[in-house]
Amino acid sequence: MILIPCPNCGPRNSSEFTYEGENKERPNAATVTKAQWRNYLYLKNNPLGWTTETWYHSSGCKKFLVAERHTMTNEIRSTKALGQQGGAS
Amino acid sequence: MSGAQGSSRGAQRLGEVVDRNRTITFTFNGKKYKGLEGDTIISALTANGVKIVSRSWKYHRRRGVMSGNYHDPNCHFQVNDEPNVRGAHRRLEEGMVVSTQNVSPSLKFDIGAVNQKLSRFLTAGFYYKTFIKPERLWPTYEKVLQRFAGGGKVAATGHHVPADKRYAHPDVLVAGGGPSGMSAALSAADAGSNVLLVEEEYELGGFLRWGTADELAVAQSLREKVAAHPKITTLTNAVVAGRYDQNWVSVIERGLPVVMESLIKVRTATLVAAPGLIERPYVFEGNDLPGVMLSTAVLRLVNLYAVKPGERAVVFTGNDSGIAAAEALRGIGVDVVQVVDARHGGGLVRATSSRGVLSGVELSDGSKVLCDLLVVAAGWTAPTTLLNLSGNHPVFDEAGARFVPGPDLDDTVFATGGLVGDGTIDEILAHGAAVGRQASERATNGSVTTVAPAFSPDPHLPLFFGTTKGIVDFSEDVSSKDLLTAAHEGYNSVELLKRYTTATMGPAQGKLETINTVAVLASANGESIEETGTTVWRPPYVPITLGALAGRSYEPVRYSPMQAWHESHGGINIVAGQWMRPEHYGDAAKEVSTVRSGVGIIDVTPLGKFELKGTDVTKLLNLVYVNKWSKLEVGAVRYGVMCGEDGVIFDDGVTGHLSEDRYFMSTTSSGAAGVYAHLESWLQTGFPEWDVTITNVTSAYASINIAGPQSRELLSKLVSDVDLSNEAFPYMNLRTGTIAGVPGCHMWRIGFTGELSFEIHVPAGFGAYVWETLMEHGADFGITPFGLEAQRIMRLEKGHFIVGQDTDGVTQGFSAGIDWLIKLDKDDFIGKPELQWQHDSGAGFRLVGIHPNDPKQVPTEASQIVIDGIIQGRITSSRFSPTLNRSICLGLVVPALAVAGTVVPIRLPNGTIIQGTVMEHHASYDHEGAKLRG
Amino acid sequence: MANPTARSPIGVNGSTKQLGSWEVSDATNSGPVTLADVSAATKILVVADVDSARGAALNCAFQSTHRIDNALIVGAGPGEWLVLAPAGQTPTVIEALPGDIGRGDLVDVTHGGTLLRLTGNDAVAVMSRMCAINVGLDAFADGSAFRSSFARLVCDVARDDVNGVPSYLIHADRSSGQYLFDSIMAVGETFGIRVTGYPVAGL
Amino acid sequence: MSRNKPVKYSALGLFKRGLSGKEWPRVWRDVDLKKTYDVVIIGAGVHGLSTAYYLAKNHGVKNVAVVDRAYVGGGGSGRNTAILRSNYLTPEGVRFYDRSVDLYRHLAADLNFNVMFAPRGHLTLAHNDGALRTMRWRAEVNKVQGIDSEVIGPEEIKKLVPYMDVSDDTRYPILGALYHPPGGIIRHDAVNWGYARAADAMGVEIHQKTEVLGINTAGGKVTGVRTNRGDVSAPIVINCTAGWATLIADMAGVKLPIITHPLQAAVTEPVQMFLSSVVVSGSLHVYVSQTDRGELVFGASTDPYAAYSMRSSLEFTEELAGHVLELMPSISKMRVLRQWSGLCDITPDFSPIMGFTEVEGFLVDVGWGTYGFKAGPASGEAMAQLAATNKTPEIISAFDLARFEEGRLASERGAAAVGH
Repeated sequence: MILIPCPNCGPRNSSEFTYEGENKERPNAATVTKAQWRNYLYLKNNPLGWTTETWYHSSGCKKFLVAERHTMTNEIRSTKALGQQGGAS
Repeated sequence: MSGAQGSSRGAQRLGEVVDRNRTITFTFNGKKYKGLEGDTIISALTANGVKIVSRSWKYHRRRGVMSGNYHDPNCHFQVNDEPNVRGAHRRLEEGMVVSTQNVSPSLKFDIGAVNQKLSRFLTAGFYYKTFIKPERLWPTYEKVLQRFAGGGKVAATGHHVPADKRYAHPDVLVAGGGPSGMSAALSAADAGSNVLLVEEEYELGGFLRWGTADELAVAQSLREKVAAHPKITTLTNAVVAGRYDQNWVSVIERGLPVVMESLIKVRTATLVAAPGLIERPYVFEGNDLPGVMLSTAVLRLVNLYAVKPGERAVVFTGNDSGIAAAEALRGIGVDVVQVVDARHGGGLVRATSSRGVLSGVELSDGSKVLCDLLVVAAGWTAPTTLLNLSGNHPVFDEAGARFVPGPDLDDTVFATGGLVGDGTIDEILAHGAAVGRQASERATNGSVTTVAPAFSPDPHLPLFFGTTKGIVDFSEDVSSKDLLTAAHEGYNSVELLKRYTTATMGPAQGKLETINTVAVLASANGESIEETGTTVWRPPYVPITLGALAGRSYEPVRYSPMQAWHESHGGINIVAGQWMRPEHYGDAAKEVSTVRSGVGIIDVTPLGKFELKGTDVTKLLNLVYVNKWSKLEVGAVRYGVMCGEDGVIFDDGVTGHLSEDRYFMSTTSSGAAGVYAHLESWLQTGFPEWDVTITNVTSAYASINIAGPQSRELLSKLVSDVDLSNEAFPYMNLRTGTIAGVPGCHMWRIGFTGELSFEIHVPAGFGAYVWETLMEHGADFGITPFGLEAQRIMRLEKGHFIVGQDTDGVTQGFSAGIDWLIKLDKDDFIGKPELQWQHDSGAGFRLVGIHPNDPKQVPTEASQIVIDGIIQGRITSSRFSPTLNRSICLGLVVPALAVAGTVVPIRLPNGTIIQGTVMEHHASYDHEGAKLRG
Repeated sequence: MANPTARSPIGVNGSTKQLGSWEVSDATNSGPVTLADVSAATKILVVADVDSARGAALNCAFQSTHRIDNALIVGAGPGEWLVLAPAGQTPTVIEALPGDIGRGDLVDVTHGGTLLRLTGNDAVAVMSRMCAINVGLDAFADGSAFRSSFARLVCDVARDDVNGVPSYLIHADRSSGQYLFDSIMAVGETFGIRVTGYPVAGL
Repeated sequence: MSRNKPVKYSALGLFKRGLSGKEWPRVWRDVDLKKTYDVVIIGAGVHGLSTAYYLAKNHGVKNVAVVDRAYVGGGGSGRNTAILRSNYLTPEGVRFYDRSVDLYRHLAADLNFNVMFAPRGHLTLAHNDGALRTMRWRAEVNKVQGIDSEVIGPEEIKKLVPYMDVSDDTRYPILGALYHPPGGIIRHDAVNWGYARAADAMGVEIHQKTEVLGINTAGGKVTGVRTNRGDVSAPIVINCTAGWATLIADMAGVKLPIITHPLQAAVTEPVQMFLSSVVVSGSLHVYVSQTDRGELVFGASTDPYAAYSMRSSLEFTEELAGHVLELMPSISKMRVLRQWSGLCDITPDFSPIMGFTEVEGFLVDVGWGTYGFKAGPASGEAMAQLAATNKTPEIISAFDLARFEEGRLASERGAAAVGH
């Protein structure tokens, strides 16, 4: 059970969170091409190593947060509340 | 034969754990025996002179006590209704019914033993090379192989007694209560940490328990200190079974009242692994004969239970443990005829048998010695499991002839005791104490200053296998010959060898056999053990019952405030996600006709309900719905559909405008949680500057739909502060007022049934009261409660689709017949590009109304529309309509068929093809909506 | 028309009394650990920026509790407070809440929630079987609160001792109230848990 | 180059060698890596090995190297729960997996290696009306394609699985099941070894402990691979990896719509046989079968977050135990012996990606999610045909990489939650 340091609640079990994965920037819907849009929909980074991803603390503060996690060791080196400066680690 | 020869209990021993005043009666294979309180099954059987306790897995060879601890693969029994009980660990209980597993018909005469004669043919992986042809016979061969499957029996009936799991949060968790573990626990606790100390045996002490008088005294002193320390919690007969990410540790507590064992989930700041050492077997011919025992098995039997494991013993040893065993045997009156010390050049060639049990040994000097007990002390395995599970890779210590923890240890995990090194008791205690302090420091302030004293394995002879072939994996009956053959065939890496021969894959999970497996492979490959490497230890450290892992079931159930009423009025429940809902109250068709002609009420509490407040709510609505929301007046409600960014429909519902900056949104019952997260996601990650606050009020309101031509009349009996007339309160509007004296109720003029209807949302505490009042006042109208089935029929008559039934995971907006709703001229909304492209291409199925040409035929939902062998659509909903007296359907079809009047072939589950006609409208009933607007 | 009666999501087994419009249990059991259904209590959800006038005036940090008169304010989320008060006091409580509503909201969720009070020296043992948060007496002191998974429901939990005895208020969605109650009773069985009635103090 | 002399496996052979004590020859050779091959296949799992086998057997392309950074069958092919079935939801899926089951059925004879194919019957339980409707949907699609698949009720389920609690007073009552008699289990390692041995016998080289470090391209064409044992040139390189598929594709500059998720499994101690069918419950996220050795093998859905970590988790065994006991409460005293994890490549539509990429000669056979093992023979056959003919076989045309950009998703999504 990964321990995720929620910037609001403190360290909590990952079972309290919903994994959202990589949060990609939404293309401008008015001008987007099919290729760009489907890249946005389907092509996510899948790195072996550190990754930046979004989690939703659905059983806690109900806030979304951004975590840096290592996909091999599951170590989390930082978390940050969305829209906030700094963060817990 | 079982070979019972009367009691072999010796005189009282200093450290014995049995109570000689308390006799326990049990049966073994139907025969009655007596043991003492504190005995394990195995110590009691040994005390009764029983030497053969089981048959091996593949060759059904006779087996006796080998390692004499929990891991002993020869000591698995069926005990009452419990399979695979570890007889060398499990204590006797009065009336226990113990039997041998995996024998047919009996332990004494086991026909499976014929496999021994065939062993030269049944080499590793033999089944891969045969039973290939004819193919149709393999299932028959398979059944024969299955008959040799090992293990006990589970009964078909019986229930799971929930064992409560619990959570613990110590600063330091110490796995292992031997001298190093106790020492670590004491020093960590002295340093101020809360310590949880877990010991697998029934009492603390580790190997000291079967040691000398001095060792026993040390153990006793440590035990007393541990017991007296307020910061140490001790669990015995418990085991640390696994270590997972960030020191999430599973501990199994056994021997509890009512339940067998339970799970403790521990989040510990630091973990100290102090599991001690496991004695490893030695590979030689006859090494699995009953009467061949490891030195620690002998030490336990003699010193803890005062049992004589034989009469005439030979000891083969490469270390002091064998010497200690010889000493113990002499002390209890066993004739130790020879001690063969490998350190002084002694060697063991083979063990010989008579009547299936050990009768003598052949030594490397050519001598043959008669004996009924051969004690083997060939060395140790460090069970590095917990460290492996922490990411550590063990390395082979050439001098000590065992794998030891590698240098890459997680900085919150520590190791001490035999896992790390050998030494005097003082050295062990000193190392344990230093590591305990380190663990406490790391737990408290993150950095470690204490330096642990040097501690490493003593030199040990590499005694893995001798000059003859023998059993390597006792659980799986894999011999060193099997391993050599497999390696020769090319299964010559440790992982391939393991999979091909199944060595290390049985119940002992490598604790006894991995090192010897690796040693044999290394010799076959002409490599060193280091080069060959070892297999990965996987959790759990010891097997855990499904019952303990499952624990108590926490599956939340949700009820509406009217649930008690439904249950007492014939409501038949169905499970709808977490909700329990009445499907009907006896006759759904009758419920339909009552609603169509009079009035009925349905409990729709599970509908998702949210209050949205703020100045930017319309922005949010315009973003998440495919239609427009800017001009929704206060008091009006509107239907909306939500799609994902892929254009696929994921929810629909109605949202109303309560007051200037306040809206009330409803969603599908199953979609509520998803919609809430979806809205929050867009608000928090996309538009944090928007002023919108969402409150989930799904359960705050009991929701009741009052449907039928007489619904207005009924409601008006209970409402005085809202004008319910069609002029004052038209269709698709909402009002807030008092119902049956309950203020703050929302009333909506909407409905799923197609009738004039009012959906009321009542503060939930009053839900049952209002429902009862409606039933009471509706009696004059012949009111009926109706369930989901009646609603499904009526919504199908009305042609309303259900998201997830009439749409699926790829149904985009324009496939559902909501072209009128999707506003591509809006600036933007979620999924707009995909919907634009779907609109342009016309791709995807289309939802249509279908009437079977034979009005009595109701095609099963999911019946396929097949033309020229190609699937062109399917029926998504179908019912017999009591209102229209005919069958009606909705279906998804390819665009070419989505033309009114098209006749489509529908393939029923039994293969029959019936014809159906595509209709002009989804609705078969009042498609113009005159009734619901009335 | 008769006066409407409001009912808790948890069925009452035994005699009841009327408390305002609510029907509540009047049992007076005691034991090493007791469970009381206080779902009739007033519950107000306040959402506001922590730095806003209202946020400051509530004077209650996230994950702690604070009493104003007979209301218990629970710092339930960042910028989110759950105000608990005796049954039937909704208008008074709302009136008494300091600070103006700015951005944010104030919703009466009295009917949306179930509220249980678990009290006794063994209560912590029951709690530690139902949630992964460290509820040790030192780790989770009187006046603390958290929101987490409890019996696999999302619950707000506040420690609110009664006469020096550990006591916990557990708030969950109303529809799961019966499930939550039954789950606590099942776990509490080995500790001799008893059901007691709506507390005289009103919360 | 020494050709491995094939020796036929048979009961008679076993008997003769048992008597004579003569050793069997090696299953596959251990040879030096050459500088050039016609085809290099990355990944010695069932996909890579079967592709190599069918390249040699069906197309005479034998100058093939299968390279793997570890050992034969060490990835998903050796970590899955070895369940076979063809009762998928989409016509394309049904057709494809049916071909695979058909090849599996005759694989022992084809490879002269007993892979222990056991058509035990496969049950997918439905605990609510929505799930039951999906089962019916699958059954009807299956039947149109000629697949033996039908929805059955609780009484029939009880007959097939006497230990199942089919009473209606459980939390998740069993309303029915999709019954697929040809579904079953197989010995996964044997499939890998059998393919490896048979491919080797035809001249294919299998290179274990050979890690691909880079993929060489020139002018939009693949030219070979760089490995820890040196560079190899080849006009065709096939990515048959699972877990690392995106990392390998990245080396060729090809982006794949794949996220790697761990998938865990567990096995119990053996008990006497009591469960002949394969049982799956999508709602309860668990599947279970009993091996010939008497162990129960369990699986569940993939871990909820992306990772390359093959660590096990406690919550996996907790959840699965809870759910298994919902189905079969009487087995609560059985013990979980071991748990492990493998990696799954999840695509947006839960369907694989097979075929060409924008880099000429760089082919992919990836994105198998949790279905990879079931597909082994059919994908190998199709990929071999594609590599040998430079044309996409019809049976896999729905699974091309271009479909994502073109918006032609093949959707197994409806039934994919836990579709084993």
